[in-house]
Amino acid sequence: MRNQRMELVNITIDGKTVEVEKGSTILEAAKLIGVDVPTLCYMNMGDMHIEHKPGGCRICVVEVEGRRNLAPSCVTPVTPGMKVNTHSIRVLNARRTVLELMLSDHPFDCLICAKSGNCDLQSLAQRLGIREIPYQGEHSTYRIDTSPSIIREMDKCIMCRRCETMCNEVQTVGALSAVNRGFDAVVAPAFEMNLDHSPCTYCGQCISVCPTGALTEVDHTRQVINALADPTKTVIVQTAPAVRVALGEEFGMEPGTIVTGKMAAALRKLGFNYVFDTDFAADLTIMEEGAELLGRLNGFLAGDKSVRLPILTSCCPAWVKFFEHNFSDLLDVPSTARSPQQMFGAIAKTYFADKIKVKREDLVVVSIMPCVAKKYECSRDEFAVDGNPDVDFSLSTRELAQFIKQANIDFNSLGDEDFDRPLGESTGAGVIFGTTGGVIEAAVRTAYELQTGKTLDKVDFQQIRGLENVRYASVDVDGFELKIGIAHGLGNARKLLEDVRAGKSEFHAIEIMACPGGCIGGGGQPYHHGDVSILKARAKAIYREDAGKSIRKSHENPYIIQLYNEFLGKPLSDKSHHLLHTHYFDRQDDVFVD
Amino acid sequence: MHLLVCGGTGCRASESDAILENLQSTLAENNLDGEVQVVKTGCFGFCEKGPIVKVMPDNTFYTQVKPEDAKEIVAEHVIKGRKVNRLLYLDPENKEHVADSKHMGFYKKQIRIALRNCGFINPENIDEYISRDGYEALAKCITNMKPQEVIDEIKASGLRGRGGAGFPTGLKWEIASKNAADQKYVVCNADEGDPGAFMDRSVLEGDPHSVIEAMAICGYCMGATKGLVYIRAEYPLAIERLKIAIDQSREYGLLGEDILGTGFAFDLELRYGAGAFVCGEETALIHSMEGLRGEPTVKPPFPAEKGYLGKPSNVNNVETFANIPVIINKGAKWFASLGTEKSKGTKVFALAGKINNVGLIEVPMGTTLREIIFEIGGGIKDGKKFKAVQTGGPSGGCLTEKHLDTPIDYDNLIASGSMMGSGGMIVMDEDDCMVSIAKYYLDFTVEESCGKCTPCRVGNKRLYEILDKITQGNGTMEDIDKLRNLSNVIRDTSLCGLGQTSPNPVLSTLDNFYDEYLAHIKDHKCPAGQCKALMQYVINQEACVGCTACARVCPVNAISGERKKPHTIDTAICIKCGACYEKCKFDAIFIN
Amino acid sequence: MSHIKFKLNPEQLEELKSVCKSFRNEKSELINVLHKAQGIFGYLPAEVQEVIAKELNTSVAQVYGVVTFYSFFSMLPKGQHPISICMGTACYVRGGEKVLDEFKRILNLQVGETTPDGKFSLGCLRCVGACGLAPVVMVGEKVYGRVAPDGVREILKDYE
Amino acid sequence: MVKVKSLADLKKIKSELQSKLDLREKSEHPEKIVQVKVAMATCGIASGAKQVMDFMIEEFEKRGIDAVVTQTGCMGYCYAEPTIEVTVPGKEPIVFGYVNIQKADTIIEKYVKNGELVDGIIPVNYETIEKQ
Repeated sequence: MRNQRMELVNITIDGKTVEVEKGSTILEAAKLIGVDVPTLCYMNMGDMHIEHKPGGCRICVVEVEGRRNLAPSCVTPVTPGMKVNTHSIRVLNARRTVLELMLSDHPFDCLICAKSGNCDLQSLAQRLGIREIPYQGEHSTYRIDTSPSIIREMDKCIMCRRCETMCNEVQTVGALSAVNRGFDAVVAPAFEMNLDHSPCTYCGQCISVCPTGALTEVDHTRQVINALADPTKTVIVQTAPAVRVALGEEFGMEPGTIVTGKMAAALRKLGFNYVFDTDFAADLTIMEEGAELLGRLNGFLAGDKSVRLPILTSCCPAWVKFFEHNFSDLLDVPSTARSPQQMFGAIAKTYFADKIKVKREDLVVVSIMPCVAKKYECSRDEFAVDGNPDVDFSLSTRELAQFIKQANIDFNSLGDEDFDRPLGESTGAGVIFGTTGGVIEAAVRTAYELQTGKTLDKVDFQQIRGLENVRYASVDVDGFELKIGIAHGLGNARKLLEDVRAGKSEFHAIEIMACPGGCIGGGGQPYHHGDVSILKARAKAIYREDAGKSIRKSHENPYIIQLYNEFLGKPLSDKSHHLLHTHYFDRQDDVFVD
Repeated sequence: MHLLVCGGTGCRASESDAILENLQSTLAENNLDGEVQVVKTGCFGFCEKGPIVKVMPDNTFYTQVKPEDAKEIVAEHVIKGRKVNRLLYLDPENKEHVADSKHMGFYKKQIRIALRNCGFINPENIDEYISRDGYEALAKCITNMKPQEVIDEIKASGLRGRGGAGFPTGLKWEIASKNAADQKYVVCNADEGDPGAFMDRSVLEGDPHSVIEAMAICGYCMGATKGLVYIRAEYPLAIERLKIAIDQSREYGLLGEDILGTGFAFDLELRYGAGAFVCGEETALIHSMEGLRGEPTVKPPFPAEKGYLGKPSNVNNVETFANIPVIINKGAKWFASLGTEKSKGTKVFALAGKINNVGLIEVPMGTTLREIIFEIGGGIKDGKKFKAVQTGGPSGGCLTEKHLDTPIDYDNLIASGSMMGSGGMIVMDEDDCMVSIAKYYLDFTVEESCGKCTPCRVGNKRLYEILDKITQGNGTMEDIDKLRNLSNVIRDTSLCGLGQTSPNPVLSTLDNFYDEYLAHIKDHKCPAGQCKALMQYVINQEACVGCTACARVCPVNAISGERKKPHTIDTAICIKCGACYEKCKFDAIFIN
Repeated sequence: MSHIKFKLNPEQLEELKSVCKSFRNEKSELINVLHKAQGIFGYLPAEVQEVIAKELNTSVAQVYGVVTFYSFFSMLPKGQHPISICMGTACYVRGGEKVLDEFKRILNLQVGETTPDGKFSLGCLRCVGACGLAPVVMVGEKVYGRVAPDGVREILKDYE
Repeated sequence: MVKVKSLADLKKIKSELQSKLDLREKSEHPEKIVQVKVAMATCGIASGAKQVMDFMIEEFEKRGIDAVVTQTGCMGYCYAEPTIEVTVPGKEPIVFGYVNIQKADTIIEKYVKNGELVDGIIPVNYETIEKQ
C-alpha cells in the first residue's frame, strides 16, 4: 500500500530509475522494476508479521556505487540518488563464489533428497549455472535425527536460520537454537539431542520454511503401500479439509484450486477400500466441543465458580503439545474433545468396523493431513487400543502428491468423484476447520442454534475471518454476548494463554491453530516458499467450498445424526467420552531425559 | 658519578661488554673505581646508534662508542669534566651535537597520552588520579560546557576510534546525542581480542579512572546516564581494579546522582565477555551484553540509533576513552598538533614477537615502523634479520622492509594492505614462514567466526584448508588463484568487520611474500624451515662427533649411532620436533 | 553427544536459583548468570543449563546456544590443574605450538581433554597479554613465562 | 569519605593532595623517604612482582629505611618484568628491570643506601604530556 504522504526516494538500479518509499530495501525497489535479485535466507510474510532477514547468506549482494564492499540488498535501505548494479562482473563472481562455498559444505545427494525439485538451494545452483565446485574441503557431518514427525539431516543445513526464527520468534516453542560457532555452527535442539527430547511441538513450520532438505517430514508412504498391498487388510482413508485446497499446487494448478473430487478419485485409484472425509469428524468434533462449550457456559451463567472459561479448542496436535509443555498448570482449560483425525479413527475402528464386519486389527486407517504433527498425534499411546492405533498412518499433502505421481495417476485429467458413506459426508462447518477461525465459526453456528433453539440465518461470520495474528469478536447469542478469540501461530497463542494464566482473559472461547494461517499453512502442505498470497488463495478456497455446501452446520449433518442415534447416544455421553475425548499430560519436565 | 653502558642485545653484539671492561679497568688505573660506578643497563632502544654509554648525573649521551674510546671518556669526561664531543649524539636536523640526552629528539618518539598514568600512579587510589588532573575534565565539561561544545571539542581534536576502524569519535558522539530516547547507553569495548595485543588491558590495569571519567563525559554529551564496560572475563586483574575504581568514584560522588551538584547523573556497570573475538564488533558486543550469542547484525541500524536493549548507544574502545580527558584538559588544538593530517594524536602499540624490547609503547601518529622496531623496540632478537611486521591482528596484514619508512596512520596502513587494528604489532624474523603465519591467522579466524554469514563461515575454512595444503607441500598454482578470488569475495561479501578483514593476512603475504608461496608449491621447500611436512632433519656425518646428545633428547628414538661415531636420523620415525636440532652443540644437524 | 552425569543436590539448586535471582531472573543477564554458575560448578553441565533456562524464562536450546558460542564456557569438567597454552601471536611466533605439542605428547592428551585421573586438562587460550613472557603457559592461576619444550616436564613436576 | 561537590571542591582536593605529595618529597629528612613503585599489571605479577613488592616492604621496615612502596600499572617494559621505579629524594627516578628478590636486595643495599647504581637499569624513553 503506497501512502501518498510517504517520503519518496529516487534510486537507479541497473540503469533504470525507480521511485520508492523511504525505508524500502534495495531488494524491494528492484522488485518494483522487475529486477529479480536472488535471495536465500530472506523471508518476508508481511501479512502475518513474519519477517526473517538476517543478512546471512550473502546471495543477494549487489554493487552500490561509492560503497567499499557489496551490499546485501535484502537489508540495505535505499538512499537518495543511490546507484545500484545487480549484475556487474564483481557481483556475479561474488554471488557465484558464495554459492560455491555453500555447496562445498553440502552433500551431493540431490538425486535421492526428499527436497529435490523443491529445494531453493538446488534451484539457485541451476539459476547461477553452477557446474562444478572449485572449493573442496571438510564437510559438516551430523547424526540424522528422526522423531515421530520430523527428520533433521543437518549436513544439508546452510544456516539460513529460518527454522530458528519460526521456532523461537513465531512459534515461541524454543526447541531450536543456533549452537556452536563458525564452521561448526548449526541449528539444533539443546545439547544437540534429538527433537523428541526437546519441547518441539512437531508443528513443522521449520520444514515449511527450510530452503533445503535439512528438515523434512518422516515419510510413511512405504508403510501405506504395504498395507494397501496386504490382502488381509481393509484400508480406509480420511482427508483433512485443508488438503483439498492445496493438493492441486503439486500438479501445477493455481493456488486455491479446489480438487476435492479429483482427490477422492485419486485415492480410490490408489487402492483405498473406502475414501472418507475428516470433515465428517470435524462435524463430530463440533458436536462434542460445542456441547462442552455450552455446558461450561451455562454452568458459568448459573453461577458455578468452578467452571473453567474460556474453553480452548483442542483439534491441533502441535498446539496440544505446546500447552502440555508450556502451560501445564492450565491442563483443565482446553476442551477434552479429541481432534477430528482421532475422532475419525476411534469411530472408524469401532462403529464403522462393526458395520463392515472387519476386525479392528484388520482395519487400517490412513489420514491425509496438511500437517506433520498429526504423525506424532496418531502415535500417542492414549490413541491406541491394546497397541493398535486408532489412526495407523498419517501422510502429508506432499506425501500424497508424491504417492499419486508414483502410481502413474494423471491427476489433472481425473474426473470428480464423491467420498464414500457414511464417514464421507460433511457440512460447510467441517470444511472451514482448514483455516484459522474456522473451528470457532463452525462451533458458533452450532452452539447458537442449540443454545437459542433459533435458526441462524447468516452463517458467514466475516468478522472472525482473515489473517490477523490475533482476532477478537463477540457474537450475540440471544442477548448474551459470547466473546471469542482466535490466534494462529503459537507465539500469538502464548499471548492469549498468558492472559488466561493471569486471570485477565475475557473470552469465553478461544480457537488456536499452531500454524500461521491455520491448517492451510500447515507444516505438511505444498511448500509456499514464503509467499503469503498462496495461503490467502487457499483460505479463500476453503470458504468457497463452505459456501457451496448445501448443509453448513455440523449438527445438521444427517450422518452425524445417524451416528448419535445408532451408536453414541448424545454428545458427552459415556461412549462419547470414551471414544471422542482425551486427557492431557504435564510435559514441562518431559525433555532432555536420556 | 655513574657510567651507564647499554647491555641490550644490539649493543652487546657491537662489543658493549668490552667497553664496560675497558671503562672499569681505566677507572681502576686511575683509582677512580671507588667513586665512579660502571653499570650495565637495559636497552636504550637506540640500537641504530649503539653502543651507548650514558653518563649520570649530567645525562651525557655517547653514541657509537668503541672499546678503545673508554680511555678518552675517563680521561676527559670523568677526570677533566669535559665532554667528548665527537661521541655526542648528532642531531640529524640541525647537525649539532646534543650534550644532554634530555634534549634529544629521540625522546620525542614516544609521547604518552593514553598511557599517561600507567606506571605512574597507584591505580587503586583515586587520590593519585585526582592529583594528576583526574576528573578535572569531567568537572569542566559538566559545569562549564554544553554537551555540544564538548562534542565540538572532540571533533576538533580529530580523535578517531582506536579500536581499529578509525571512525571519528566526535562525530559518533554527535550522532548518538541527536537520537532522542528515554534511555541511552555509553559502552566501553574492553573485549580486547587480538592475539598479541594488550593495550586496553594495560590501561584498565594502570589507569582505570581515565576510562570512567571519559565515559561519564560521553554520557554527558549524548544524554546517557548509564555506562557499561564490556570486559574480557580473562582479565581478572583489570576487572578488579576497575571495580575498585568505580567504587571509589561513587564514594567521591564522581559517579552516581547529581555529580558535582550539577544534576548530571551517571553510573557504570560491568558486563563480561566470555571468549568470542567477534564481540569486538559493536553490534555483536551489544548482543552479547543482552545475553545472546555474540553475532553481529547488519548496520544500519547503527548502535547510535538502536543499540543495547534497542536504545541509542555509543561504543568506544578503552584507548579511545583514555584520550578524552587529556583532550578536554589540554585542548583540541594541542591534541591535533600531534600526528598526521588525517590521524591525530598518538597510538598505543603492543610490541611483541621477535623483538628485543617487547612492551607497550605510545607514539605519535606518523611515526615510522623503522623508528618503532629499530629504535624503540631495540631491533630484532638474537641479531636475526627482520622479515615482516604484522599489524592489526587477524584483520591486518604483514608489512615488510619496503614499508618500514611509511609513517603509520590509519590511511597509510590500509593503503599498505594492513590496518591499524587495535594496536598489536608482531615482529617476525627470517625464521618465520609467511605461509604458516597466514595459516595461523586463518586458523584463528575460523575458530572465531560466528558462523552467521556464508563467506566467513565457509570461505575462511576453505582459505585455511588451501593454506594448509600448501604448507603440506601439496599446493598447486591453481590454489593461488583460488586464494586470491576467495579472499576478495570474502572481503567483499562478509557481514561484519571480522570477515571483511580476515583475508588480509592472506592477501598481504601473497603480495609481499609471493616467492615463499612459490617455494612451497613448486620446490616443495619451506624457506624458513618451519613447515614440518617439507623438511627433514639430517645429521652432517662429518660434523657429528657422536656425543649422543641428540639421541638422548629424541622423544621417539629416531636417532641411532654408536658413541663417538656419527649418528643418523631415521626420517620415517622422526616427528620433526626439532629437539635434536636445538640440542646439538656442533651444528651437525641441519634441515633439508 | 555424551554427557557427564551430573546431579544437583538441593543446596546447589538453591544456590543456582539465588544466582539467577540476584540478576533479577532477567534473560538479558544470561551470560552473567553463566559466569557465576561456572564459577560455582567449574563447568556448565546440562542440568545446570536447564535450571538456568527455567529460572530466566528462556529455552534450554537458547542457553545451550549461548554456552556453545563462547569459548570461556565449558560443558566438560576441567582437570584439577587445568593447563592452558597461550596461542596468541606473540607466543605462536616464539614457539607456543611446540610447547603445546610437548604437553600433548607427555600427557597423551588432545586439547580439551582431561587425564583419566582427572589431574590435568589441556586447553589453549587466546592472548593473556603477557606477550613479554612469550611463550606463556598457565596452570590454574599460575603463569609460566618463556617456556621451552624441554621445560614442560619441569612445570609438570610442580604438580606431582 | 568526603564527596566532591563541585569543580572548586575538586580543585581544592587536588591541590591538597599535591601538596601532600610535595611534602613527602620535600620533607625535612629527604634522605630518609624513598619511593618505590612496582609495576603490577598482569605481566608483572606473572613474573613475580608481588613477591618483590612484599619483600621490599618487609625489608625497608627491617632495615629501618623510611620508604613508601606502592603498586602501579604497566610501565611498558614487558620484556624486563618485573620492573620497579625507585625514587631516592633529590634524584631522578630510576627504573630497574628483571627485578627478583635477590636484585631487590641489591637495589636496597647499593642504590637506596649508597646511591650506587646497579645493573639492569631501564632507560626511560618517552615523554610525558606534562612536558608538552
